[in-house]
Amino acid sequence: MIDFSYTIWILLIPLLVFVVTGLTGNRFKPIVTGIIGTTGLGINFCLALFTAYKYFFVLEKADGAFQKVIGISYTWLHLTEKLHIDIGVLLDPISVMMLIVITTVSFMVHIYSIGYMKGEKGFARFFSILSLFSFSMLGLVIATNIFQMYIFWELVGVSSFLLIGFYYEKDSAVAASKKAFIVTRFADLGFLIGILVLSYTTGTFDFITLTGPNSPAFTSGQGIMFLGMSTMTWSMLFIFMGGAGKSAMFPLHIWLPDAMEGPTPVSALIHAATMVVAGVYLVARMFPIFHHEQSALEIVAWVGGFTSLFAAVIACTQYDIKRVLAYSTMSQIGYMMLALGVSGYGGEEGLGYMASMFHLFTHAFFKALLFLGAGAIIHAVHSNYMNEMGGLRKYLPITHATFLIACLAISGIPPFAGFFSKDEILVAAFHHNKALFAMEYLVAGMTAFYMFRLYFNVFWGKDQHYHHTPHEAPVTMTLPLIVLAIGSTFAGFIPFTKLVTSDSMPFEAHTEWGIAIPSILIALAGIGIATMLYMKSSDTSKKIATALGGFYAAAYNKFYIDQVYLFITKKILFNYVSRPVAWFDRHIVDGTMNQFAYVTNVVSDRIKGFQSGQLQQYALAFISGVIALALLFIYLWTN
Amino acid sequence: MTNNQFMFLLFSAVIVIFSLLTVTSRRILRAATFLLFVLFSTSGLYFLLRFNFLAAIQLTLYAGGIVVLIIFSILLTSQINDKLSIPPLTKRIYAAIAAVAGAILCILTILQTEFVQKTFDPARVHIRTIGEGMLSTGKYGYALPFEVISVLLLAAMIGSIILAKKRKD
Amino acid sequence: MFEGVPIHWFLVLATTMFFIGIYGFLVRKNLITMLMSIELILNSVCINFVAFNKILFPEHLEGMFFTLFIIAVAAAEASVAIAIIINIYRRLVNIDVEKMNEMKF
Amino acid sequence: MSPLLLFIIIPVLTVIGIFFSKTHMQVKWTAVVGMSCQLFMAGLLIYLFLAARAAGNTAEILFSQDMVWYKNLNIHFFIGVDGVSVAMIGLTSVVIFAGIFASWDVTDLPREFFTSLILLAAGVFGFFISLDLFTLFLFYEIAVIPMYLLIGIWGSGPRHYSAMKLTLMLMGGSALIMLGLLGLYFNSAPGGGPLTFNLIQISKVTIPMPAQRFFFPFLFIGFGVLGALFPFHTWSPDGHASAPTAVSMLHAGVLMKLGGYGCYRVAVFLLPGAAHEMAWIFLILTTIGVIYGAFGAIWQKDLKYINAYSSVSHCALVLFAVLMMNQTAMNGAIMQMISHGIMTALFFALIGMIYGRTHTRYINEMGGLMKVMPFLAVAYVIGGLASLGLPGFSGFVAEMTIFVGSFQHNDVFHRVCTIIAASSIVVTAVYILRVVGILLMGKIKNPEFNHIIDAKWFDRMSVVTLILGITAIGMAPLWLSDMINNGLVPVMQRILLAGPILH
Repeated sequence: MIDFSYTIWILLIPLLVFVVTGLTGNRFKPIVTGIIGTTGLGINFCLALFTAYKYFFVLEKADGAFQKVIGISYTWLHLTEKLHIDIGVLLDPISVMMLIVITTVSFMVHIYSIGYMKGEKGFARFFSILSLFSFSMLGLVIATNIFQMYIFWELVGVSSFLLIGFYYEKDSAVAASKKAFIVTRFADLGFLIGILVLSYTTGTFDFITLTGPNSPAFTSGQGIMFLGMSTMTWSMLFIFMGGAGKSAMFPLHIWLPDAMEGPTPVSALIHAATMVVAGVYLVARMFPIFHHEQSALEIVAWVGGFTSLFAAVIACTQYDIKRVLAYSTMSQIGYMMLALGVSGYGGEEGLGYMASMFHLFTHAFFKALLFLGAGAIIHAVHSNYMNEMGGLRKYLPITHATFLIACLAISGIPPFAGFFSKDEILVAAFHHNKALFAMEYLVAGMTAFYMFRLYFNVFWGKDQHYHHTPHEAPVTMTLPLIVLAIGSTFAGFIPFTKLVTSDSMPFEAHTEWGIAIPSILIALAGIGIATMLYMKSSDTSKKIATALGGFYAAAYNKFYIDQVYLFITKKILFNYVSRPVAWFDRHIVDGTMNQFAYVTNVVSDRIKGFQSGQLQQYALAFISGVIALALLFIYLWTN
Repeated sequence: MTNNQFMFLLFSAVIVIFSLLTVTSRRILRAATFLLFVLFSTSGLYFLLRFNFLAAIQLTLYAGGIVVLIIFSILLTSQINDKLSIPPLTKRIYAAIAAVAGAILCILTILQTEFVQKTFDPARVHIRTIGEGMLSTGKYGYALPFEVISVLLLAAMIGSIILAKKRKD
Repeated sequence: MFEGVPIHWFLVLATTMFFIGIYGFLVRKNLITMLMSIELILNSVCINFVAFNKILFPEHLEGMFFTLFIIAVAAAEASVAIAIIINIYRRLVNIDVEKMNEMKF
Repeated sequence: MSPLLLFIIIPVLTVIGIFFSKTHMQVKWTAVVGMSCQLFMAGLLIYLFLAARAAGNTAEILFSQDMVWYKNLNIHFFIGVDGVSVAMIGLTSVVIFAGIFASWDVTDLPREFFTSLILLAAGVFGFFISLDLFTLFLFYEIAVIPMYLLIGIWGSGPRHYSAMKLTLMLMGGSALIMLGLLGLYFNSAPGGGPLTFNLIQISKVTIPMPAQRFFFPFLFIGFGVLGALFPFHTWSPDGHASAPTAVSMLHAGVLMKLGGYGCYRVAVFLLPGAAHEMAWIFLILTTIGVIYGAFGAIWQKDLKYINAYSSVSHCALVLFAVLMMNQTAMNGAIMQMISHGIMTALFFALIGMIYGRTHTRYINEMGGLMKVMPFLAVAYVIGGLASLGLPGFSGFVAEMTIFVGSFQHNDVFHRVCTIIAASSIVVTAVYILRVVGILLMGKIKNPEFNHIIDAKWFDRMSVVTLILGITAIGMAPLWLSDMINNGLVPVMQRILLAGPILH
């Protein structure tokens, strides 16, 4: 056995950095904080690589499969006799893979931010929270049990909240941060209920027990039906609700586009590469149980598929480049969810699982790259809107090149990373469900279309009237772009089937060209249409938009989902629940209490009247009393 | 109708009529005068019952002392021509109800009760008997109450002097 | 029996007088008239005592003695009451019982 | 002599010291010294307790002392602690310590103010160490009465109304408690023998069911009034809104815990049979309370009202967990009391400080405070996050323990209640973030706020103490949870004896 106990430092380093930079605050020069944060993440990045090396290549396999290793574990809290929360490190293929993804992207984003955030007022705060985020995200992926995951899940949510609301003087940022937190919090409630049901039924939080071959989840809680589904199915659905919230699945996606109010590096790190895939990771983590509950898995597949289509449609209509990317992220995560949903368990059957993880991995690179590139563009032109851009390829050569690579990767053009992972997903979908498969073909085409729409709009076309000539970003910003571009180019060649599979058993992969070639063609078609429409400025696109009429307007307005939510929260919850409750409390409950006091007052006032000081009234009362008593004792009460 | 019956009814009529006038008259001095008549009649009843000493006391002390005192105080505190205001009707009604109800109750009870009445002893009570009774300490002797009453009178005298005295401030 | 006058007559008379006194006490506002009502009440009690003594228990003189004492007490009471009334008059310039309610509540 | 006596003696000495102090400064420093001793003593007590337990001392009650006080009625002065009371004493000392610093700028009659404040604390300490029902009640009253003066004299807004309302409602509760206690007393020896107020002794006998049924509501509602049991919670918003800062802190932080503690220690512990039977009624009430307080808080505009409603919600959760009557949930209840105590004290301290600077408590009149008072703003955010149950702070530990515990009941009623109560965490997030968003973020609405000075040293002292408290518990809850569990053992045994635990 190899001692993995050092892995706890992967958690502790960012935590320490957070505490130190958080407490010292603005006492140092901002750059010092930035360097501390970046160094910390750098060390973490090395640690993650080292761990991955040791895990995949040094650690002996058991029966040909990668083992699940508990690096270190502490008991944090005893709940019941059986249930206790541990804080520890669990290493298995997906968690190690996630470690690499997170530390790489986070490290790159740290470096990038030194350049991007230069001169911002909250520089130290930014890096401090970034460390908190890294800490939470790492804690989430290496969780040994579902409760640890929930703990870090919440922490991830709050760091996301803090980062989205980074520009706290901007009302839209504040609103977006609130929205993100509350929507995910609502989803987390589902997650929590799921955990409660699961832990009660199985008597454990532990992932190794839960997802092992003899998981209590397979046996207990099956017979008990509630509304036609077994307890375990319900629990999985609730847990998926949590995952759907974090991963911005329809209908809990509304926070993600707004989350783009945060600084762009944050969008790259949190809202593209790491946090939003937490939901996918969660489903993957619980996959054996999901697989056992086929009806839950079916829902995962359909939610994922629908979201990918839905988001792709919206992405085609947006003008804010970060929003286009946000919807593209949603769409890609939908892909991952779908892949999980159509996956079987073990060996070739688990192709979808592998594909999902693979896509998660490659997506992290090219989507982070896209966001960072978008950041560089925004940095250069101080605008988010693509109709205020054009012809930038002359001014931003490095950004242009890397951005193009990323666009090709996401569109699924070989040999870039996206092609391989997307292809595997399509294969898995093809074998499972033809309808979903067809849908994904469509989405692949749309993805290529909207990415290149973005690309051409920004880098080609006519120059706009910029306030000052756009210039290439500093090296701290271009370096991460280059690194990630290299990743996006070559990540596809990593033999994922050998490393990350549903049952940790490697299997041979082979590209099904019968599916791959049409998908490439579709992507090329999408690119072609985009080229026709947007390479030269023309108004054909506007004509098409007008022709589509109502549908275009609906898509442009994100199908009015926000309005529906706003209606439910602002109108119904605030006006028809909260306000009546407040009123009820003031007037009915408190009113009753005040009424008691009032009645007491009135009664006492009346009684006070008896003590009027009027001697004759007293005498009258006395005499009447005497008479009454006499009457009573002499005439009435005579045995 | 015997003599006594006649006398009794006469006195009672005087008593009742003047009592009523006492409590209803609007001129306070007249009320005092009517009270005097009531007290006279009462002493008449005592005479009728052969309690001559008591009747004399009643005349001197009550009629002579207290009523005079009352008249003095009336003269001190109000004008002769002042008329007392008529009390509110509700007040009168309530008071009348209480009084009439009480009276009816008592009278009914009285009439229903059988008393063992002794034959009348027409002898007057000798003043000596009274004196002895007042000062003896045995059974039917009233030395103690007598002393207590004398102290009470003293206390009342001192008390009223102090109360009625003008304060220096 | 006192030569045709049964005790009931006396008692009824006393009761009537008593309640007339009560009535006076309840309705009169002037303190002195209230004092006079009290004298009526005391008197009616005296009549009762005397009648009981003479007609029911003529062998002893208890009723008479009590009446004597009542008269003495009444005298004391009247003197004190009038002292108080005069004192009140000095302070309030009237002796209306309804105005004297400072001790209420 | 038991070391516990010091917890009453030190406040009394402090009060005497304050009496002889001459200047404002002397008064404050006397109070600081006294309460620092108290804090130190509390730390020492926790250490001694854990050491004694580690050394294998398994007595139900440690450091006990028993003195006959009034022989005819068998009233004793009987004190002692178990794990739960030690935890509550720790809470009280932290809150009162912070409270002294939070009321550093009281200039009106400081001597009287601090005297009342410390008397109140003495009452609370006495309550937590008492094991004789009579002394328990006595200290309860000692804690409640100074409240009237503190709010009525040093309060703000409609203070007379609030003080009167608060005192009357709590006195109403006291009346019920007294009836209940008398009921316990007269049923304390069903097999004959001398009647007793001794809590431990009563816990060893089985009180006849009819008596249990009759007296349980008295005790539970009586203590529940103080624990903000719906619908008897309305004194809380008004009372808190009018009370001065330190009083709000102490009141919400500690005094309301007397209610929860009483429900647990007296009502459920001594009358477990009736508790089993009637739990459902009160469970419905507390579930309503949890969600209702949270919704009520959304609509409020006054900072103190928001926090008061939030307290209603959180305290209802305490009673909710007590009524679940299993070890995990009860443990959660105690932890929630401690967590909420510190948290809400932090909130009220911060609200007081913000009010002292902006002279308004209406959130709509403020905005962008993050810019001008970063320390207080960050502390407020921390408090808010703790309040909505973020991991790393005590609230999360407590709430999760409660939810896991109450989910151990395997029937639809309890589960539905649990899920409804759990959904309050979302609503809590809504109102907390709403306040944070309006109050701290955005642009500064009033130009006068640009001249605001951030927290002074005494403000920082108070805030930092409380934040340390919540984070310490939130990061390493195990020792606290184990200590409480230790104290819960006899309670659970008695509950198990009384009826089948619903699994």
